[in-house]
Amino acid sequence: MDKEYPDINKAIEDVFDGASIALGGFFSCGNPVYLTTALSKLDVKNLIIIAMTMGIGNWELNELLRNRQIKKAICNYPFFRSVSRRSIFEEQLRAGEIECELTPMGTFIERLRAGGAGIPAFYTPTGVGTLIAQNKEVRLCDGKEYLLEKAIKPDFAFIHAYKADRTGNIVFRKTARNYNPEMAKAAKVTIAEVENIVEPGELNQEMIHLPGIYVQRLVKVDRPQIEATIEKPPEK
Amino acid sequence: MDKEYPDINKAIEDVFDGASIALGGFFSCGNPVYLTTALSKLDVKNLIIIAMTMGIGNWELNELLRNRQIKKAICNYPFFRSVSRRSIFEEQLRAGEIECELTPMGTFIERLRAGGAGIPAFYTPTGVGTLIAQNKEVRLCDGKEYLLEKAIKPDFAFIHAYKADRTGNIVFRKTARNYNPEMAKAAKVTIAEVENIVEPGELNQEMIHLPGIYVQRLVKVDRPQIEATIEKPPEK
Amino acid sequence: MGKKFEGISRELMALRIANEIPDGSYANLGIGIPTLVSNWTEGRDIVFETEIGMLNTGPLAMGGEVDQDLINASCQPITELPGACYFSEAESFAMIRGGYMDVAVLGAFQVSAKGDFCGWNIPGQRPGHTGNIGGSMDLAVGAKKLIIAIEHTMKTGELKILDECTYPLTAKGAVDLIVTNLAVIEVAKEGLLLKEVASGLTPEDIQSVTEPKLIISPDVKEIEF
Amino acid sequence: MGKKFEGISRELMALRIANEIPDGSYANLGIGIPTLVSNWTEGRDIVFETEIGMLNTGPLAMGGEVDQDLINASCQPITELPGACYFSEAESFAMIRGGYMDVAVLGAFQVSAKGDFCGWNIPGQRPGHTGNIGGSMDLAVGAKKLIIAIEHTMKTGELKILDECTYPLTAKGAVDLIVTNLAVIEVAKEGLLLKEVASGLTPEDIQSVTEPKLIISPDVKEIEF
Repeated sequence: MDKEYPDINKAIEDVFDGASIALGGFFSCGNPVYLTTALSKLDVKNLIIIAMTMGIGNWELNELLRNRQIKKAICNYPFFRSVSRRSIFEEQLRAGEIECELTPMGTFIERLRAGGAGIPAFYTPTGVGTLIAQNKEVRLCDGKEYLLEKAIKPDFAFIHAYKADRTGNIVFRKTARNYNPEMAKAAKVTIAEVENIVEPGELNQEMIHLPGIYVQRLVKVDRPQIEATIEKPPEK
Repeated sequence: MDKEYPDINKAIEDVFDGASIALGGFFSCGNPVYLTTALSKLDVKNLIIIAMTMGIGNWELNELLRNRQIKKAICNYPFFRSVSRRSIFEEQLRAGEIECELTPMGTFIERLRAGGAGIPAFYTPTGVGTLIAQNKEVRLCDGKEYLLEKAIKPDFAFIHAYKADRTGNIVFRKTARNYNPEMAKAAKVTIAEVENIVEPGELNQEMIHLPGIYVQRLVKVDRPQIEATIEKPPEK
Repeated sequence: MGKKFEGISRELMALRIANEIPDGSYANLGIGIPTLVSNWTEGRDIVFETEIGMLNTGPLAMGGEVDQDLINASCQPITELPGACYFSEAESFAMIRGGYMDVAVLGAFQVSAKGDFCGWNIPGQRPGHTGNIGGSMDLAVGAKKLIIAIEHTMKTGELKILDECTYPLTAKGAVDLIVTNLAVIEVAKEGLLLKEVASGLTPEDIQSVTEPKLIISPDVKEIEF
Repeated sequence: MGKKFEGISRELMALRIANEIPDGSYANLGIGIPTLVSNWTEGRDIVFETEIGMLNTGPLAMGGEVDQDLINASCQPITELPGACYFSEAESFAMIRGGYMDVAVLGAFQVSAKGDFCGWNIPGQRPGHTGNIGGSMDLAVGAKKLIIAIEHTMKTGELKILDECTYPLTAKGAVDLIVTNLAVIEVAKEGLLLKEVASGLTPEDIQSVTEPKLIISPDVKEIEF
């Protein structure tokens, strides 16, 4: 199984109007920057985007917002930290042009983990007694309250990885791992942009962070140059 | 944090009557053979043992059965494959001297995973319409039936590992990983018998299979000599 | 009780099943006849998973290759292929239950016309309602395609393909295809669809050792390898 | 509106909190004052976790140490200490929710006498009921001991320690200890227990800027470092 696609646009050409897409990355770290940019050049709309932030650190996502390609966001840290700064997403949300499903970080990633693991729903203590609990089932287990949370199963996951072999076994680097593995597991189709692609057998079999079974397509990319900040987008 | 105990008996001396203990290992592979043997020499009874098999491949467990230290087993593959062979566990079960909670392999390890992850219960498709569903809540999600399964949180986990650093970061070897990581995460106290103990910083930080936060005690052991079979116990 | 037919060997059953698995598939093989399937897949682009926590399993280990830390789910020492990777049991079953196994091949005691099957408990054999469930229930509900590999009848002549299973179930409505020493039968919405029969046998022969009324495929043919 | 007292600096608040974390602990520090705690733990046997997926985080990275693939949960480039390990976000929150964080230190907008607190949404500031929840709700319910580090009152003089929170909650009944620039207050079953006050202040001073009726510890003393 050689999963490499020579052309990044070919690798995402079946993304469709209304598709749900999970984008890996934690603030500036481990984002699928090339795939997100390629997506912004595709004529698809009404997307459901599942990502930690909405254009804070993962600056490429703002282009999707500018193009009005996004119908709904599922996220846990959508805004600039300072309330005095308004992102494109915040402006669109204030204008009622986009939906936001806010979910706590741990619940967010556990819902994706459940999606990949065939678990339709689970109970969690996170969010009990808060606005997050609105319209959710509460259950007592051993006298303590828990919320029912449902799996997320995106149509696509776009992830960024440090290394892969051609069969899709993937190794991440340091904290650039973050959301990427579980998003890949949850999605029907996972497309990975990868800094280094090697032959099967060249990776240490004991340190595969994401088994190849979860990855359908690979695209070789150059190592991006990223500034670790959520304060300002890079200058063009 | 130096978690090494010089004496294996010291490392398990607080195991108490009625304690629940998860034992890692898949048939003959990756069992905590030294810890299980040490446990069989301890004067504790009414134990709840959580393990894949009940003395099939993990032969040391039979000594706990002979000593009648076990009150209840939670397992997924309790018997010899051939129905013509009866294990000690099967004899005790027939005699009504021991309880057996049978749980499918995937549900078994997911219940432990939930126990470690603060998830009290989850829904799974496994076992719907079978005897496993007896007395369990069934829920429809998107028109499909799922069973509610509950977390397992043992008092102790005994695991076997290939390498650890003194702070408890652990690396397993090949398929000897199996149940060990999630049992360690689920248990209140995890005791690891380890073939090699090294200093912090000597393990590759990208290939820690079990972060040290989950491991409370380490005991250095020699590499055991094991025959991969579930047909016959080793000769003494 | 049905008649007794010889049909094809276990090895040829395995070959027939191997031909049923498309290139590019991820597959999991159960104990018994299913294990033999991998004898026929050399050079094919199929990746095998083992429940213990590994992808890209290689052939059984021989002599000096044996490593006590490398076994399959049947406790046999095995080898690894290029592209192999190891993971935990939780990951293994997340993968299985999550629908990533394109094909699972399992044995069974009984299979019903609705695709129910039983493989872990024959009443009376084990104390109470216990037995070795292992990973069978998870594989049954998780695999995209579930192939059951069985002798068409018991050695005693009792039928195994039934209107309703009489033993405790492994899963309901999970079976997609039944490959026996006598026939290849698809579990279709309308019932059991007889697609292939062993050399020298007729659809009527197969019906005589099968409880549910078979739908005979208009294209019914001899089992091909 | 309460009076205005100076109290101790943010750095000394961080020191006081560092002293509250026993050796042998695993801890997670939130954004703001909590981040400063690690400035006081050199040589201590405390392991810090960051939600992004790492144990044994080191100090902030300087100059050539900066690695774009190594940041903390506040998006600052950091370093790693011996014994560091990396893991996924799912693992990170399994750990947090599973009760493995001995101590979490978070900021807050408001804290109540019952240990409720709010830190993600001030009504009117963001559209609808949205805000940056991040990992705060999971840390709040998961940590064995939750310390809230805040200025005792808002810059405008409004009270932050209240009978009932008025903003949307982060968690109910989760707070164990409140460390402010003016006082150290334990959330006890009976109510808020004033244990330490900043140099030059009296328990009455603290009560004057605290809505709930404080229980004055018989051992009440000056904040010690």
